Amino acid sequence: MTSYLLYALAGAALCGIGLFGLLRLSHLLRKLLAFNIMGSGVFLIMVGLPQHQSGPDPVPQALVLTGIVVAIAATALAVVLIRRYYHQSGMTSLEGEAGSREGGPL
Amino acid sequence: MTLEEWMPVFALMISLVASVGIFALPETGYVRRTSVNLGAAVLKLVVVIVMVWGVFHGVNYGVSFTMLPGVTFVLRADALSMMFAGLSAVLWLLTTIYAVGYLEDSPNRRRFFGFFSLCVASTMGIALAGNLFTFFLFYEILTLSTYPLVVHRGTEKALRAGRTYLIYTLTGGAVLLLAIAWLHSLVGDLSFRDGGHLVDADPDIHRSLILIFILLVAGLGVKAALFPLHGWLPQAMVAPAPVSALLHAVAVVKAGAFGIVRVVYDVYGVEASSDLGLLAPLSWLAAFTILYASTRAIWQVDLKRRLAFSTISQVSYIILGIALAGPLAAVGGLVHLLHQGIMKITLFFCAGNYAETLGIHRIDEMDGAGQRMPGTSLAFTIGAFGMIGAPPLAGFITKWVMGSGALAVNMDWVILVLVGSSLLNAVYFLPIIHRLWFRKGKETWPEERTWGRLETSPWLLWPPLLTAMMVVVSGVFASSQFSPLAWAELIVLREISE
Amino acid sequence: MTLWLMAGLLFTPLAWAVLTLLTDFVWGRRVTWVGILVQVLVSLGLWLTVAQHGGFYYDLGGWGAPLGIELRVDGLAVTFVLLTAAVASACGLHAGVYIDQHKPWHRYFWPLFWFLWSGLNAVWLGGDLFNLYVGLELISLSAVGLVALGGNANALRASIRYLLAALLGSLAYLLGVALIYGQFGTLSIAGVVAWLDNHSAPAGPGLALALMITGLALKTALFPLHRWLPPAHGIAKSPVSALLSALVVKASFYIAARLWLAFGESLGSLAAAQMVGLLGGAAVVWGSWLACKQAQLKQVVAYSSVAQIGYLFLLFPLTYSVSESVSLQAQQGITLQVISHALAKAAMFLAAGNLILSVGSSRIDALAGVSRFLPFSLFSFGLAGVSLMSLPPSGGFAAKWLLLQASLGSGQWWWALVLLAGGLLSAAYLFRIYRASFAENPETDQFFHPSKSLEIIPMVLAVMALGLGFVSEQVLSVMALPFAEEGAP
Amino acid sequence: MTFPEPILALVAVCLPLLYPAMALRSDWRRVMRYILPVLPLPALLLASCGDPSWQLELPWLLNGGLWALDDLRRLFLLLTAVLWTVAGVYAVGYLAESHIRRFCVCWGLTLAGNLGLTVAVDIGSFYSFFALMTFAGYGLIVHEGTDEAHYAGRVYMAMAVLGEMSILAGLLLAASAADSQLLTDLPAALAQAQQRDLIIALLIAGFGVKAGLPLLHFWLPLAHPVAPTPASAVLSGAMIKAGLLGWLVTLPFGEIGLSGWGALMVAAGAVGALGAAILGVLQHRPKAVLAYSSISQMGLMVLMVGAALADPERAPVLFSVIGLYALHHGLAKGSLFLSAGVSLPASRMGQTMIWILIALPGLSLAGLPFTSGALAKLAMKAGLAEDSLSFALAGCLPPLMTAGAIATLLLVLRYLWTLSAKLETGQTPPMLTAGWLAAVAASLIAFWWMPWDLAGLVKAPVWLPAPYQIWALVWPMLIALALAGLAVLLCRNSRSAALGAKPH
Repeated sequence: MTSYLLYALAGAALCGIGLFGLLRLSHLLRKLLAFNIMGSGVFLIMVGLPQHQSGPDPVPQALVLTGIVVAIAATALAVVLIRRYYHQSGMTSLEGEAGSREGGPL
Repeated sequence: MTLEEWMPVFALMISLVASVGIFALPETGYVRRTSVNLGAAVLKLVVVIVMVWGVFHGVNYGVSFTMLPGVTFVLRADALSMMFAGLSAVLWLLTTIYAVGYLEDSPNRRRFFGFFSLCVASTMGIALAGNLFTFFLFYEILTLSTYPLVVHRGTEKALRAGRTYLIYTLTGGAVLLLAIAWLHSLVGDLSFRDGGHLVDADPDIHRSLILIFILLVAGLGVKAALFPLHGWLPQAMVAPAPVSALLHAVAVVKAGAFGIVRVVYDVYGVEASSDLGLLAPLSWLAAFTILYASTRAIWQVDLKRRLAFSTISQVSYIILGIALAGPLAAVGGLVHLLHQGIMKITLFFCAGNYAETLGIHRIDEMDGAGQRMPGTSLAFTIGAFGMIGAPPLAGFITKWVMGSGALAVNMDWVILVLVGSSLLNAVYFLPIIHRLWFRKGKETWPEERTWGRLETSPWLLWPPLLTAMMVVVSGVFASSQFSPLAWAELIVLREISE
Repeated sequence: MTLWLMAGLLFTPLAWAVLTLLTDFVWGRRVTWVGILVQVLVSLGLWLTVAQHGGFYYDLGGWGAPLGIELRVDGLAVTFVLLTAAVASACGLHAGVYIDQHKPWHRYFWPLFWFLWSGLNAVWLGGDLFNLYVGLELISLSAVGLVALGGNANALRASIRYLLAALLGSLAYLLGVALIYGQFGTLSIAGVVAWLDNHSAPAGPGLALALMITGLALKTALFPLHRWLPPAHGIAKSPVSALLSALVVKASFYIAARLWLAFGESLGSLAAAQMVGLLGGAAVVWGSWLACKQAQLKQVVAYSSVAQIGYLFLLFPLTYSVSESVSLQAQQGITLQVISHALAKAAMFLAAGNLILSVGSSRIDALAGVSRFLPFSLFSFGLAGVSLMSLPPSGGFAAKWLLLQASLGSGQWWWALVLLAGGLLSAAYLFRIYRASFAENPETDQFFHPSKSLEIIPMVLAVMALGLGFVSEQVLSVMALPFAEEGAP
Repeated sequence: MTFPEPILALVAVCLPLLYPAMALRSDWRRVMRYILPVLPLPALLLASCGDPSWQLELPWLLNGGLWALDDLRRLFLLLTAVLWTVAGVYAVGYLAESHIRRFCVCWGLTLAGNLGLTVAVDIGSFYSFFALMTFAGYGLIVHEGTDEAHYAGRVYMAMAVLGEMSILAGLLLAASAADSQLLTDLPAALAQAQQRDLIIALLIAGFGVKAGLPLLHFWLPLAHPVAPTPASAVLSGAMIKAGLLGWLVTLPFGEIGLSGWGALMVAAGAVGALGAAILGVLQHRPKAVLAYSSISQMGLMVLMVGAALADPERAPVLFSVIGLYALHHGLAKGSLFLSAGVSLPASRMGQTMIWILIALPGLSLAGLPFTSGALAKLAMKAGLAEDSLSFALAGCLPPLMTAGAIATLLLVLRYLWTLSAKLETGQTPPMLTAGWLAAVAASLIAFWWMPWDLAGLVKAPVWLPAPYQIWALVWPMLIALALAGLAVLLCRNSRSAALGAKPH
């Protein structure tokens, strides 16, 4: 029982790190990596938390597989966009944009 | 659907379809547009006349369907609505004729006439609305469809006026909506009914009813230009003359007054409203507005502004008559709905003629205009005397009936108000008439246009003459059948009989 | 019959997405026309079926939950499917003419468009939390792609910001899903509700609900998490912005609403409900205020989306621990608001696109005199505006009326004030635009006239938004009880 | 007579009412002026040979109309018709080309109002015609267009509007008190109304503006001199009397004795009769003098009104006296005003002729025996004889009347004096002369065939006063003559003194 909880806690920790990175880091690739770390944290919780007396639950595994696929797709898209953005503007971060009151990733 | 159900829909749709058609036509299709306009106006007049006849003989026109859970969309023709509908139908025809002449070779005519018809359609809807919800529906459409007319000129001044207009009317609309929704959540969907609904409302909602009434009056009072809420009206004067004519005589201002009549008579009911102690303050407010606006009018040098203030004061007669809570006074108020309409539209037509033909906008430019434009000036004189309440014109009938009604319910102070307002009216109208006829005119006018032998284009000349004739006729033949007075008496009779 | 309909509904978009991947822009357009036709017919058919026989659950390929995909086809879902069909096809047709076919990367518009559509359908019909997640991701990614189609640095910046926000949101949601599953051992909403009905509510899942709703709120751009939206919607091409504002944000809200209505009573709290409502109200005021400040036409429209989204979140306080009828009114009101805002905002973005196209500048004060030269588009813009200002007889007004009733009926009168203030503020920023367009200044007399089809499409949408007010009773009756959990075949 | 009076009445009112429509065709202006004298003819016919007991129901009119004629109204109608006819004839010769259409329109409307209010019995149409007369009369006053005229017009308008308003308020209150729309029901109702005094005050003030009641009279001396001569003739001949008629038909005569109001009116009348005389003799313009004379004459009539108010029993008698006096004064004053426009012929003979004709109506005003004036004065004496009157001020009425007679003659002499300074020899337009002569004839001769009746007030045949009456008539005139002579002497001396003082 505690081991599962351990998984979950580790996942939670990863999530926290990822979240921190996503919000704080300015370099886009780092943001992306932070996102991936966060994602794996979530997956960890997903497989870790739901355990029953009847041993490991198969459903989360399937779900996590799907989740990983989605995450990969998202990462790929993000990388494409970032590269193109770098080519266009020569910048690797969203900061320093002019004439807009928006700041930060949100 | 039977014919009884179709008639109100017709009355509503005619001008709606007309406006769509006008929008569909190209800007250059002058003849087609005009024919659509006039054709629709005439057709509508016929329909309305038929309905008036039917209502007089007790036919119930009406149609309704559920629009939202617990809310129905009701079109219904009773005597009161036919009074308003008839007014707008008649004046729409005249104003259309006038506008065709007025806007000759000016840009954006398609837009103008399209929204114009839309505005009339919503007025018709207001007249035929069978419950507060439907009323509000058309009330807001009216607000929207008049905005393009107010800013039609596109000048900075016009745009500013339009802004003020919107700030006032939309806020008023919001307040009104709140009140209606609140009332709806309190007592459900209230269709207008002679005698009202709230006579026997249970006492513990009385406080909220009073509050709602205040909100309703505030919301409607914006359009009716009751005292603190009248600021938009004088500014809206920048609109072209036909617009201000219709705005003042029929559409916007009357919509507000009409709404208040509906609320007092057909929603709350006279007994209920007076039991709640709502009518006396309303009458005081109306009386104050009458005197205040007339006093303000004296110092206006711009003709249309002066007329605007006169409108503010005149419309409050209607409210005053209703608020006096006596049948005779109510007749006076209701009949003024028509009388003020024809008198004021006459005055605005004339003001438009002076502006269009001679370029006159200020009162001190009007010296001797009577020699140059006798027909217009004649109409103006009649309208002005009507406003003063000089017998035997329409205004006198109003004052007389309302005065007698006030005395009948022992409110003698109203006589003071009537006399005072007549005095003030005389103070600001007689000098104009003096200038028109008895001052020596200058040789040159600000910007004169000539139409050969005629003083101005016949499109512009006939509408004011006709309305002026109505002013005389509806005054002199007041006691005949189908006179405005008789119709108002019919309305009150039906209201009371409930 | 139903089988075919469902199949058509779910797989034509995917198929067309793949198909259009292989073609260039022009061919993609031609193919898309066929696909749009199919989609519209299918959606209509499904809607009629449900309207006649009521909703049902549908196991995709016979596989049941949890591993299979279980679809929940009720009145509300099919209504939104139909709405999607209407708006998306309008945007597709408009885009086919509007988007410049000579830029090579524009050919990706079509596949992204179709992926978006399939994702939307998946979300409307999805019955369990994880499939909803997948649909959501599908939507987000294709939406980001669409925004990025602009190609220049600003578009990319906006799209990247959008992407990061969306990813963060969906991760939060996924975390919530994980917790829910850990707690209840099921992913189907119905299952969870059933569990909650015969057990007493545990403490933990409150956090899960909070996480999910926060994530979804971030995706829906609820104040103060709205900052990614205006640049994205403002910079994208008009048809894209229309799709985004009209449908994409609604998808995530739809899920949030369903979660709240399913679990809110048992897992939520009054404070939370009022809190969300408060944020919604703040969004209404703040968004409108910023909209008044914008100088760019599309920025105004985008910020108005932020404000309008604020209304939607009034659902939370208005359905928490209130009488059945009030809650029903609130739900109906919100549904109408979603629909009318979708139609109106799509119309508005498309019309704005036409205006910008014709005056050649996206600034508001460049619109002077456009009322004379492009009255038709301006008129559709105005009609859409009527619905956004929630003035009668538009659907927006019907929604506002119901919400007013709900807020007064539940004694939470302050939401009524928010509604009224919101209406006035929206009037403020919209009439700024009309004012500019009514102004007459002779020096700008060069106007490009877009093709008729470009002008007609927004008009159709606007008229639909306007007419919704008159038929709202019928619409509501079809989606019998909105968000009804029960409705088993 | 066998012709239908109601139709005739309708024609009589509508002809001048519709006549202004001619002005719409600009090329009819030539014709318009020649129609002026025709306008009052139907009314003249109606008043002179129509049998007065007819009624005309107009249920559709305003609040339900009713027109009728009784002896009093008939007298006023006659006066109005005659005066407007002769003035119309006069105007044909008098008018200049400028603004002729405007003048004709105002003339027609004023006439219509003046005729209408005499036959109207329902409140609505009475008040309508009264207002019509008031407002249209403005056009006659300011016709000349001089600044003076405009000033007079402004004063007139201001006071007229105030008057209209108080009439409106009074009539409203009265009508609701009587709960009727007919004038004939007002007096009885007024007697009981709880706001009686307020109503009476309003009505007296309102009509008083027209009737030139002291302190409400300011417009008269301003308006008469500046108005065209025919206009001022009808103004002070007929329109002033409208105010009087207004009193007579609304106030509660014969219902109750209102000694307070009676005393007030008597006092007002006295002030008017004497004060106006004092102011009048100081005037330099003939028509201004005449205006003041009108005020003072009205003052005498106000005396009688006050007496009638105070003493219900006496009211019927006084009514007929008032009617008679109004008729006499209207005609005489009309011809006097018209005489202000004639110019003397070259021949000495002719001049004396003219002067006699100018002077006679004046003297008749002053009560010269064998004139209508004598009759009126005697009738007034008899009517106000103190033994038959029972109220406070009855005692001081006879001396007042005597003083009034003196004042009258003084004013007339003053008028002749100023006129003699102004008249110059020249060619008078024929129509003008005709109008004036007609007026003189009406006042001196036709008067005796007019349908006034005085139930045994004066011995018949009236135009042959008994000796004691002659003396009663003459001695005030002698005093007046003496005073006038004195005045002439005085100013002669002062002038010669001034000449003497002048260094050579």
